[in-house]
Amino acid sequence: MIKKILIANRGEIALRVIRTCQALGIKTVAVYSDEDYGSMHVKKATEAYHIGEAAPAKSYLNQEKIVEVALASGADAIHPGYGFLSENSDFANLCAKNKIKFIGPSGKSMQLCGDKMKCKDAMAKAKVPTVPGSPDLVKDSDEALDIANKIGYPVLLKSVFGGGGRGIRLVKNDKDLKEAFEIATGESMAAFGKSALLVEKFLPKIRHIEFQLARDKHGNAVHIFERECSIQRRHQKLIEMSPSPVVDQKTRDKIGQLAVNTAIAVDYTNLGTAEFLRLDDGSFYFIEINARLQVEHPVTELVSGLDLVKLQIDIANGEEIPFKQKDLAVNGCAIECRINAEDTFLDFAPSTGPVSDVTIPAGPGIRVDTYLYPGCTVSSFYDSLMAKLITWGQNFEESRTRMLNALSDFYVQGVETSIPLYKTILQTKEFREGNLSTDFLERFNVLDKLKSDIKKDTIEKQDVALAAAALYSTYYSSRIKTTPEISMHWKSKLDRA
Amino acid sequence: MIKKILIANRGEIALRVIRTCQALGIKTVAVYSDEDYGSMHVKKATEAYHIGEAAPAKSYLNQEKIVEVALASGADAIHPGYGFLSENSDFANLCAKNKIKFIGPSGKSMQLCGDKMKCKDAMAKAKVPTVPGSPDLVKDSDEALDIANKIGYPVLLKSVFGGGGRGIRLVKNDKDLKEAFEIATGESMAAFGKSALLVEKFLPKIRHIEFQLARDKHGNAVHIFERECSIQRRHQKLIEMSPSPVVDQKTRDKIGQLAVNTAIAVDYTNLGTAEFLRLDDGSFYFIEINARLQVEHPVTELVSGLDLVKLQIDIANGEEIPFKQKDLAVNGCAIECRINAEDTFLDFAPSTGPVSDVTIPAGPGIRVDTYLYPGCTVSSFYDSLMAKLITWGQNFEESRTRMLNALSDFYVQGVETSIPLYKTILQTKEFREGNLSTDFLERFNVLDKLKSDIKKDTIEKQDVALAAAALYSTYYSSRIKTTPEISMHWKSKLDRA
Amino acid sequence: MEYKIADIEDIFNAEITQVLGNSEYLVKINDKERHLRILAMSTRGIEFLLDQKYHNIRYLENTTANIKMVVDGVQITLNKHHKLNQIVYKNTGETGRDDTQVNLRSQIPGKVVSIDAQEGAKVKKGDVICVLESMKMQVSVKSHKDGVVRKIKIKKGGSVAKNDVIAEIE
Amino acid sequence: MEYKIADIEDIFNAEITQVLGNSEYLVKINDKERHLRILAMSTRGIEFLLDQKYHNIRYLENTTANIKMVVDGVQITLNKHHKLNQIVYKNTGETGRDDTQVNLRSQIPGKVVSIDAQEGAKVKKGDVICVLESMKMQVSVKSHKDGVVRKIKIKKGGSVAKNDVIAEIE
Repeated sequence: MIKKILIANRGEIALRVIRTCQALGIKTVAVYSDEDYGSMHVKKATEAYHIGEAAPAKSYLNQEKIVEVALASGADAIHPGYGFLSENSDFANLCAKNKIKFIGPSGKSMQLCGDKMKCKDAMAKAKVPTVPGSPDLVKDSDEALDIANKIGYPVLLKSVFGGGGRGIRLVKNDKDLKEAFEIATGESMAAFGKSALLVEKFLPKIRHIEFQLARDKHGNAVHIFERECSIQRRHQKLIEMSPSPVVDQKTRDKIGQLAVNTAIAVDYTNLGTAEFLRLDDGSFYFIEINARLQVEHPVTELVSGLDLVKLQIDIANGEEIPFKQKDLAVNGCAIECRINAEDTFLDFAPSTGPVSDVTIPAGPGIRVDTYLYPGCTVSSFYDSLMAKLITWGQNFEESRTRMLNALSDFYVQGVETSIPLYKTILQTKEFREGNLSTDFLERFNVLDKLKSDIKKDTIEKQDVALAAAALYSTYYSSRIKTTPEISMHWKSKLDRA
Repeated sequence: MIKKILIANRGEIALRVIRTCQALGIKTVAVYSDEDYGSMHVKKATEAYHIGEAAPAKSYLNQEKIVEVALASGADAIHPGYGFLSENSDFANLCAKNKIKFIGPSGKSMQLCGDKMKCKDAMAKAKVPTVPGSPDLVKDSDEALDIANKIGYPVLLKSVFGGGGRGIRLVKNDKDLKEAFEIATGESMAAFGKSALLVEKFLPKIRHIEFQLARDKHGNAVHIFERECSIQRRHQKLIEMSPSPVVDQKTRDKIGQLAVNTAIAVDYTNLGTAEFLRLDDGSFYFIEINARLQVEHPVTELVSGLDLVKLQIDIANGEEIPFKQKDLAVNGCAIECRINAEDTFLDFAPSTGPVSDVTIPAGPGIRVDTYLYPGCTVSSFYDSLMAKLITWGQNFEESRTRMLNALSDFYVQGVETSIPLYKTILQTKEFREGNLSTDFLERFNVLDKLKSDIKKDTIEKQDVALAAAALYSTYYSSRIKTTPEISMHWKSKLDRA
Repeated sequence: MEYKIADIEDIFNAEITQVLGNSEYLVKINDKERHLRILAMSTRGIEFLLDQKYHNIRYLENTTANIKMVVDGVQITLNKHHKLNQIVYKNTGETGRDDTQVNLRSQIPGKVVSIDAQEGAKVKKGDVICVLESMKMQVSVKSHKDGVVRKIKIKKGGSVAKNDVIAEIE
Repeated sequence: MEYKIADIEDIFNAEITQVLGNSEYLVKINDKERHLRILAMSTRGIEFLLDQKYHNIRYLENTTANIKMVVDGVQITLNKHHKLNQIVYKNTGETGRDDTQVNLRSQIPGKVVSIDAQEGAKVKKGDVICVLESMKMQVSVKSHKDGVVRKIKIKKGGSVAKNDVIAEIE
């Protein structure tokens, strides 16, 4: 039985894990970098150890140091959170070598999940549909043509040396494919000395729908419904929800079973997520397994009533999952907005610095997972996720309305946030109707809508601003005082400079 | 359709009503006394009107003024909250006369609920068991003896002129009863010129269990499970939960149906609560209907997923209850602790004044309904309920553990609170086992346990306190400064005096 | 006092017209009288009821030119000196000055952002001679008469004090 | 420095023994050395790690006699002058004073809580003559020698200054 867990992470997810440990009476060990002295996870853990400099490579990615702290503090397990070392099979193996339980899948399974081609191969054997395309590298343009004709145009010609959109060509017919193949091969030979190209079907308008998985060491496996994560920017999820507006119970049962099969196919244990693309025709294609707890796991918690971190710990302890698939039913609707420190109008560039004031919304159906507190700092060394605002409602509309109200109550002073963007998105007709896709922001010109919303807000509040200014001018010039306890200090950047 | 609601209340319940109105797009009108300028309900409502002096009689109980504000602001409905005018049938009638919807039962039904003897009579007709005793005033000692022998000793001899424990005599046999009757009659004649005595069965160890009711204007009626409210002090509820540890589904169905019958018996509409006493032998006795939203309604919301204030508004709008009894099922377990501003060791005397600092717990499964914010004031003019801390869990134990953690995170500076008492109660073996009764605090010497818990806490924290003191002494005497940004100002009552 | 709000074209007017006591005021906003009751003031900002409606204002920045505030969660920048251009012109080029006067003087201190006239050029009264940045605003200094620019006495990027000669115009 | 904690009988010892820099200290608590790292300090209190464990201290009150604080939610009062009795005795009755000295003087200012010896009574060295309240503590003033109380120079409820004569003892 796990009695003490080192959390090899920071920010909201470290706090999330601590919260469950507290509820279970499990001790926690926090680790922190130079940047995180004053961070909440240091304060909330049973113990906290300094592990190095601000740069992740010198602290949160320092495998040896983290294992050293785990051993020194007597932790018998490590929870990796998400990001950092969470999907690093070497680290999972290092933990195993030091007889520390790694709360996640085995290193072997994790490695298989991380290797796209091997994973695709395993899925083919398990009869899980993946995005149609070449089963392996294509050796020449004839093979590419052959495959393209089999799966149908348009197709993507992808270099395995690419990544993040680079080295990908959209091709619409045989002639273009032939030409593109020559150019891509030439480029690749010049740059890498070898060519490695894949053909994959181009999917024009897609939804990102994923299934929460759990599988224990005894082979029991369930899915805990889907999450729709189609609202994205630059392939980063912004808003997630469960259930998906396009998944009915029949689809849930069918694709959920497929998702369970993916876990079995790679001998996956603990919690994971099977990600799928869904086309408008209702077809689903498996993309990958995320071998860890997801950022968006709270939406699943709110509609299932489960504590997923507890489930992770139970499975790591070798226990059986304490329920069957048939015991699970979706209760209401949950939506999550990732409150990022970023400037929407600067191409979502990170916005960092000290946060002098914070108001965190609260109330029925509102959950906030965050590391923010007044006086904290949003560091430039780590990711821009400051908080996750999650609302639950009996149905989508109740959840959405609660989210809109909660977004209005959420205030972070000192950094730019994605809050205004979410208010605009949630109010669009398309979002309300569940008309989602990964290109939602571009397809519906959401940034233009945001600009106009901001102007509308300004106009709505102009009289109030003017009253505040008039009050200020009067106070400042004549210093009217009505009651002695009222005092006012005017902040001014000039004064402080 | 109601478009604008005046909330004839203050504090957390005013905020609770505003929250639902915001979610439904209904405008809200707050009213406030001299004492409540800076109160949260003034800030959160769409509009706020000053209605008078701090004393309730001059503001929150001023029926004419409140109706005047409702008419002036264009509110088409009034929500009374609990307390104040919520069970005042004159006020309900005044609203009706001014064509303002009163969100609650009709004045007539409310009056019937408030008249104990008439209500008991109605229940007898509806075959709802009430506490055994005389159906009306007893005319002489012979009648009293007759009834006592029918219901069995011990019995209580009650004067209807008493109240709050006064004028009640515990009697164990015929001889005592005869004597007591003479004395009580004599006393009553001397004090009031007439005698009015009742005989009621004495129930030694009781649980307080109540059922949430809803009945619409079309006659549809449901119960929304029970709440166990046995943890009390001086007949005031402290901790409530749903479900009750002693109510299984069969009992819930049976007593729930009885509860529905009570609503029908008095032609009750809107939300209400049927209160019962339960004996250790499993028998239930109806006591009264609370003709309003209860303080403890959130526990029912958390296990049912319903928004009870929304349901109140829907029913007031003349809509049908949008579900049937069979659609409802208890989901998990919810516990509520009433965070009162009171000194447990001063016989729960109110503790009022400015609250300079507040930390409100948050996280999964935690809900806090409160008017507190740093810098607010707990007024001596109103009741001592500052906050309701409600936790949800998949089962009682998860809910209890979450409550314990949340209580530890809850901090209110400036007034004494009932938080330490709740920590002690929740940790007792008896509470964990569900061994509850209205005399829980006395029966298990909880205040002694609290004292010893406080001493234990002090011992556990002594080293930390000493370290803090040492740090202080060093700073104070030699003013060591390690980094320029660290500065410390020592608060001292002497300095401030 | 008049204000301009960033992103909105109009010019707005707001002033306190009456102090009613008990933290209450009458405020005239764009010629409409409104009732205002202050609930709380702190170093961070102010909370008040405007015509019975609650508002929370956080002041972020206050300079001689701007007030930057967050009104009920909406960030708004009020420009306090939208008429500075006019005022400056009034005191230099527009009126009152003798046409025989050669020196064009700056009525405000500032940094020279641009020089918009060249020595030897013909200018008309009101033509922009240079632009100064002052109090975080850009202010044009305009010619006080028709004439020929004899000499530019300032440098781009340099500073001018109040009453410094900008140019000699004959 | 030594402390007494309200409701606990023992006397405790705590002092900073080394300043390690980088907000780190060694603190000796009851003869055990502990590592302390300050995370934050403010007007409200202090946050630190003591042997890797986080604690949040809010200071409520600080007088010359007591520190009242909330340690991780637990209210604790530390008495800073638990040895005042001894100190005062040391300076009055216990040592150093000449037995021929008649006047028993108070070494501290305070309010007279009780008078515990009567005029004409025989007292022994160390017997309590009166109790003063000083710095929110009760402090006994004890006889500096064996003898007879000739005169009590104070009144119950009255104030005494430092060096005031409490009693004449011969």
